Amino acid sequence: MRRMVPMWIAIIAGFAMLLSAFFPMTESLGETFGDVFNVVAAIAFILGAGSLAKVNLAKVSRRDPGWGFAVVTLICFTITIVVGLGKFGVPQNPQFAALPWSGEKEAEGGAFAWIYAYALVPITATMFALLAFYVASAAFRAFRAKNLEAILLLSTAFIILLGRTFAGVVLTGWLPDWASGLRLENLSVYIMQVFNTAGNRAIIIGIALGVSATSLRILLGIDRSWMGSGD
Amino acid sequence: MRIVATDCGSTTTKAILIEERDGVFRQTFRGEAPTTVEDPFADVTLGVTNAVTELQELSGYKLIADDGTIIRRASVNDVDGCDMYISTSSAGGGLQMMVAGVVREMTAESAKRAALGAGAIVMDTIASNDRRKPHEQIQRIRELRPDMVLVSGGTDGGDTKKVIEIAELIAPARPRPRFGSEFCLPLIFAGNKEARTAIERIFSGEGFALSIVDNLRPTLEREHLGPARERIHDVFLEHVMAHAPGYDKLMEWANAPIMPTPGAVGDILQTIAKGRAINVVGVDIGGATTDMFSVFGGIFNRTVSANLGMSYSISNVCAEAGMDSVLRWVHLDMDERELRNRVKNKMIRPTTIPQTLEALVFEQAVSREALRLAYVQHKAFATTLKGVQQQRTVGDAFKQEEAGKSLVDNMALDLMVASGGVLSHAPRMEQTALMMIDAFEPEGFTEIAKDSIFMMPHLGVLASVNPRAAMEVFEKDCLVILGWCVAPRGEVRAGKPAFEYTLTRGGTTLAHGQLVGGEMRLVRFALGESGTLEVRPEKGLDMGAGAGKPISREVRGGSVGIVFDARGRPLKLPHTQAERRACVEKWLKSLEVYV
Amino acid sequence: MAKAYTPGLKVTARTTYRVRRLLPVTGDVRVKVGELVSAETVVAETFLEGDVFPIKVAGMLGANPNELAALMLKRVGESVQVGEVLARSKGIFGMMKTEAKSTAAGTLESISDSTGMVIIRGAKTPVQVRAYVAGRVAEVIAGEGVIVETDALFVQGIFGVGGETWGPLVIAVKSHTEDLREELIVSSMKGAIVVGGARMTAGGIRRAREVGVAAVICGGIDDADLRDVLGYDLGVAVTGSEKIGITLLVTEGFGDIAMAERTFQLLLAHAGKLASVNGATQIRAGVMRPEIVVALEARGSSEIFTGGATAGILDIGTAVRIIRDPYFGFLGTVSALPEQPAVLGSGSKARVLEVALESGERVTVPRANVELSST
Amino acid sequence: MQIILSVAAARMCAATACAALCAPLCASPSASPPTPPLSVTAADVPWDAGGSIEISWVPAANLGSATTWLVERSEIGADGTSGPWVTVAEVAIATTTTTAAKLSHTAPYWFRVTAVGSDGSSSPTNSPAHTTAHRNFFIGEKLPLFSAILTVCACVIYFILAARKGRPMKVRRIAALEAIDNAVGRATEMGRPILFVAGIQDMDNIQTVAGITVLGHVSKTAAEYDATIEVPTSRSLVMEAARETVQASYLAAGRPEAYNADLIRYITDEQFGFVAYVSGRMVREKPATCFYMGCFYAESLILAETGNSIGAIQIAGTAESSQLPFFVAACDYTLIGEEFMAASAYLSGEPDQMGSLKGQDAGKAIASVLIIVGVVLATFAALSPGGFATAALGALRGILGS
Repeated sequence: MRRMVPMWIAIIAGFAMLLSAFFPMTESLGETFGDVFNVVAAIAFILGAGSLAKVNLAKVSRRDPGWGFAVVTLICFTITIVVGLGKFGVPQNPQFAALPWSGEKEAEGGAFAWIYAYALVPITATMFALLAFYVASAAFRAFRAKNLEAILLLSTAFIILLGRTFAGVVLTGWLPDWASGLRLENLSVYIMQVFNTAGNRAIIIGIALGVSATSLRILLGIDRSWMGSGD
Repeated sequence: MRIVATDCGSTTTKAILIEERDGVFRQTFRGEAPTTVEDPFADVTLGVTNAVTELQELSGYKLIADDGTIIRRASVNDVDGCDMYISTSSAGGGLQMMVAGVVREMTAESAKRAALGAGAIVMDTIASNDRRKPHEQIQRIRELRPDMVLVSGGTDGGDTKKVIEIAELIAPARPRPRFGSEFCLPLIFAGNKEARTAIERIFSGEGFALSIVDNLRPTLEREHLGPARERIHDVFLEHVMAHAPGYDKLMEWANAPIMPTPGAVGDILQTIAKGRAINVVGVDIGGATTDMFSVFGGIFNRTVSANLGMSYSISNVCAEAGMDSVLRWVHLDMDERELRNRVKNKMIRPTTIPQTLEALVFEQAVSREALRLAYVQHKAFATTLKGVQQQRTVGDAFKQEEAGKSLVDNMALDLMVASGGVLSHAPRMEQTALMMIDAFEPEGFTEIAKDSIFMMPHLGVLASVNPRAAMEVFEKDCLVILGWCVAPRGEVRAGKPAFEYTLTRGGTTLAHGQLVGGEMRLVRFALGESGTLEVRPEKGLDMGAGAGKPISREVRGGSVGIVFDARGRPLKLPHTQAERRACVEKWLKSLEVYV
Repeated sequence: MAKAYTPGLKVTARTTYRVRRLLPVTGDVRVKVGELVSAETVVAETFLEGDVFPIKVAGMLGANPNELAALMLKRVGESVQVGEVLARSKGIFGMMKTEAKSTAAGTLESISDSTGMVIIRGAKTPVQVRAYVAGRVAEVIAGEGVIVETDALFVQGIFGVGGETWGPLVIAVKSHTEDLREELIVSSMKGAIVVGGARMTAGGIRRAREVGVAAVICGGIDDADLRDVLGYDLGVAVTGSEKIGITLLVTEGFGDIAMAERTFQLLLAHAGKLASVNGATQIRAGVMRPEIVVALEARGSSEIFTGGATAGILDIGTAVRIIRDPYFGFLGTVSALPEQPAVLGSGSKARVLEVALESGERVTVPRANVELSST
Repeated sequence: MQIILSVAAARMCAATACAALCAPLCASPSASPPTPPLSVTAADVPWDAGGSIEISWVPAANLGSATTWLVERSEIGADGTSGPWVTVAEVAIATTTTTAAKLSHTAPYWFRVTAVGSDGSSSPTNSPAHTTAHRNFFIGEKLPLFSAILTVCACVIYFILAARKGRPMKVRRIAALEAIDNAVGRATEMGRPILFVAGIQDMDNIQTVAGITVLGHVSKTAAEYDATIEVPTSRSLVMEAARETVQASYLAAGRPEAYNADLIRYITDEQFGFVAYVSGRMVREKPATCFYMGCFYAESLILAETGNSIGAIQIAGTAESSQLPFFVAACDYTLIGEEFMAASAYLSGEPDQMGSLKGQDAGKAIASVLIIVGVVLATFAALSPGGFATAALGALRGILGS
């Protein structure tokens, strides 16, 4: 029972979504299920917040190492909720000027928008910036000319890298026009357009087939492992 | 130099005499007598004295004193006595151990490797993921009566919780040792060093004799079995042997520590593999169990297939392999119901020997399956370490290799050593060779030898005190070279050319020919001869140099010769019974197996 | 060497049979030396230490193992019932407490602060050892058990399954060559030790189990029938602990084979008497063969037998049984013991002997393939 | 398939560009005012969802100064002719048809067309055409996709049935999945936790579902080994799904008491906030094993590199082709695209599921054949335009619906 109900929900919703893509009269059905998903996701959000609060409160309660951070998390969590729900500093929506709290919580000038713009965005950008460092470190470790494949990959990468910089233009600019295809910048474009695209599409076709087969398995109720392994 | 060596087996005690003559060590005489470890004698030295007495009668030297002890001579010029006495023992069922670790495939497996390598029989392996509930594990521990327990688990600085958990299961279960009720059960801890204090606390005063050695898996990337193996040997002598009847005396007699028989066999094979820089597989097929040893790339592994044997366990071999698998090697008409009853009769009367050719053919068919199954188990156990981090580069994007690959590679295998009744007592050497080839499916060039009189245990101990003597005797007297198996890896097409061979010596061609798929051929190449064998395989077939590439190699002659095997690898037999019989009969005929 | 040791099975009309009846762990012996006991008399009894049930309490509470001691509601040594609360967590600021309940009953034996495991020791289980044969207590081994001695008809079988049992000896067949067929088993044989002649048929075994026969003794059994009875193919001959509700014992081997006539006549002579049967077989180092013991009134015997493997000396004129095909099961006497090894049909060289079969024919067989037919 | 599409697209672009260039040339440069079209017809687009109507008109012989057509619609009023008029499209003068989309299929629409010139507009068509868009049973242009899906499904079902009948299904080994036991064992021996990240998308993404499926297997192994598994999630719904799955796994492994829901926790929906938490956790707790199974974007490399720096065994799987190189470079094992999708079937080992993988392969074979045929035809068509190859290529393109 515990497994049958979710399985059937998945099967029915899945088929509805599939049908609505091809059969116009079932379109609304697809939309309905889409809405249902959003509602469920929204309710689940309460569980998510609950989990967050519980884990951090427990940490504080047990005085686990680093519990101070949990306190900071909880404080920030509370502030953001209060600020967001209370719409502090949010200007009135000019369309519904008469109604209190009619402004959007994200509206420019509100406290929530301030948190977003002056706390979240810079922090996010910092994290994102780390990526540059990681790309370098990963490339440094992974690109070792160990075997034939690696050498091929390495040289291709080298061409692309040079072709995308001025160095490429400078290095191979002397090539006559009839051999312009061999100029690094052109070579890199060619590699990206032909080899890369072809390879990428092969992967995409495989993925597409994989997605359809996976979906079909779920729709036919053959694959129930998403509900937990075992029977 | 005169050395007396004995091996106290569970039924017979075998003694050999090794003498240095003209600077070369040779094995000269042998004798045997029933082992006397059980009632009514209950003193192992009686059997030893009897066996050595036989040596004395044969050699003419006086070796046994009037009080039954072995005489040592004062100088090498004395006629009587010997200079050294060494012994191995597997009497009373050998050394039986229980091992434990955290993860079955990791520390528990390393612990098992350590125990098996030391020559023990592993009764059970307890691990946190052995799919048994804790109370089931406890039940099992209580049922077992091991001689010794080896506990491992956790890398150094790694898991302590589960190691201690396992210790906490073993302690209240209080396994009782086999011998003596007041005897403390020896327990060796070779796990996470951070768990040592807790382990000491758990096993203090609980009837355990705890000893702690270095972690046998300090990191997952490294296995360090030496200290654990040595401690097993020590404990075997101090605790287990001391409680077996007569062993206190035997230990006094011996000049080197008494080793468990399989441990000694492992040692000699390791010595040989290292000395000649080759990969070796050795097998000892017994009545109840089959011991398999391998050294690949210098890494030694041993497995004991507990219920694969030719007498006590013959029925189990048939049950495990299936009668169909056994009968596929048989070219004669046999009634299955009759055979099943015969198998059971052999099981309950294990000492009988086949009298008719038919019975021999059947028994040898069973032995192929026993060996094959034991080899499968061995391959699964002899692996690279599991749980190792893989450092990837872009070059690995296409093949992501797994950890835990089998070390056993039939193409890299150089020498197979056969021992045990059914192999070493086969009426014709060709039978031994074919049984080994059928069961192991060697690829490329593989030399096949048999242990003439099961001398390997003696030589293993000898290797620890006099490696030169051990090596010389091993090469000259222990091994009987049967010859070579030359077989390509890959699928052959029946009737289509498979490979060509040319055997030359100093420019003269001794033999030349071509084999087609599914064919076997024997080229006699007598013992003592040597030559160069060149083989040119067809496309898709590999003889060791790569698919389709020719290869040549020095070969020695043997009592069988060179067996060319173009049946392909993996070996496939025809599906229908009639075709299969015809095939098997053809092979038997071309190798002159049963004449 | 004109003589050789050869194994054989003991079949004897009268011997002094001594049997050790020991407890698995130390306990109390209930009888005294010289006391007469019946097969069912409890001679010793003890309690086996209870089973151990580990419970991972810290894990159940989501607590660290080192906090466990403070959270335990039960102390070491206290008795615990299934479902009883063992420990309770502190929760988050005193709220949302979780409890760990015991999944086993027994005594709390230990609490581990490194693994968070609590060990509960179940109740002790009583173990009783009975006399197995009617006789006299010859010796008491303090705390361990006794040795019971009796004059007995003693027959060793070659193979059996099932454990110890006893009951009146009933002969179901007319001759030692007759198979034990289904219709020969009648309901009055409930609880009896039924002796058949040659092979015990599948039908016979089935009927015997239906009727409730304690044990069946025959000359042979078919491998396929044994597999049906056990439900699996027996791989290694270590038996005795099967739970099949009946003890089966064969005196000769597998297949169509008649019981040795002497064995049959001995059993026939004691029909109706109380016999003890043990099917336990162990063919390893320390051989154990199944046995049939019929206690006789004491008359004193020169020979004392304690079970285990037997062996005798082979000489010209010795009665032997051939135990390997192609002459499997044939009986005869040794007519020649050639000194030199001979080449067998299989091509092997082995020491052989010549047997004059009952039919008068003389055959040559390897020495390893005969056993003494009765001693 | 994609290659053919791009070739086709390039050719079409060229054609339209040509037309656009030609249009001003074709139009008469006379100064006469634009002439309205002679007649307008509106027809429902067949085989659609009912949201579009195709409008076509017949231009007058002399267009005057008209340079574009203005197509308008109206729906209010009894006859709809009175407006208000809403622009549907403004199209080049060479065109005579257009399609009005996003319409309702419940009421009729009226359409009128006006010729617009540089010097002003003509009067609209005097009799606006009207029709109602019909919602059809099936969307015609999705037929190729639909038949492709049906074909793949048919293959999959066929092989599932074959597998049920006992036909042996051999699936190549996937090292990454075989390594799960190893990876979990490593964490157990080292006494460290296992980290499982199921991507940063919600449960409506099939990759997340596939990730949760793998989680089911990993957590069952973890339960058997008695290892700790932590699952930080970036969506609440994923957290719930993961909890259900892991709990079921612990139950199946016979260790329900070892399940701890608090180890499967929601962190934040914010991409980099999530990354910050996870990588921070990695550095502090040093998990011995990390799994990344799901939909990943920029965070893939941050996570994988952090994991690599702490010496963890890492197993990744994603269908985001742009993130695959990062995972391949930084992880021990990577499930590439379809392998990831096949993981659940592979892990289950059930014949049914294995059969579905075979069916997928059949689909791949069909795609390969189409690619080869298309490439060959396109090559020939390029070498000798207008020949048989061109026609065949056109036909193939027609069948594939592009």
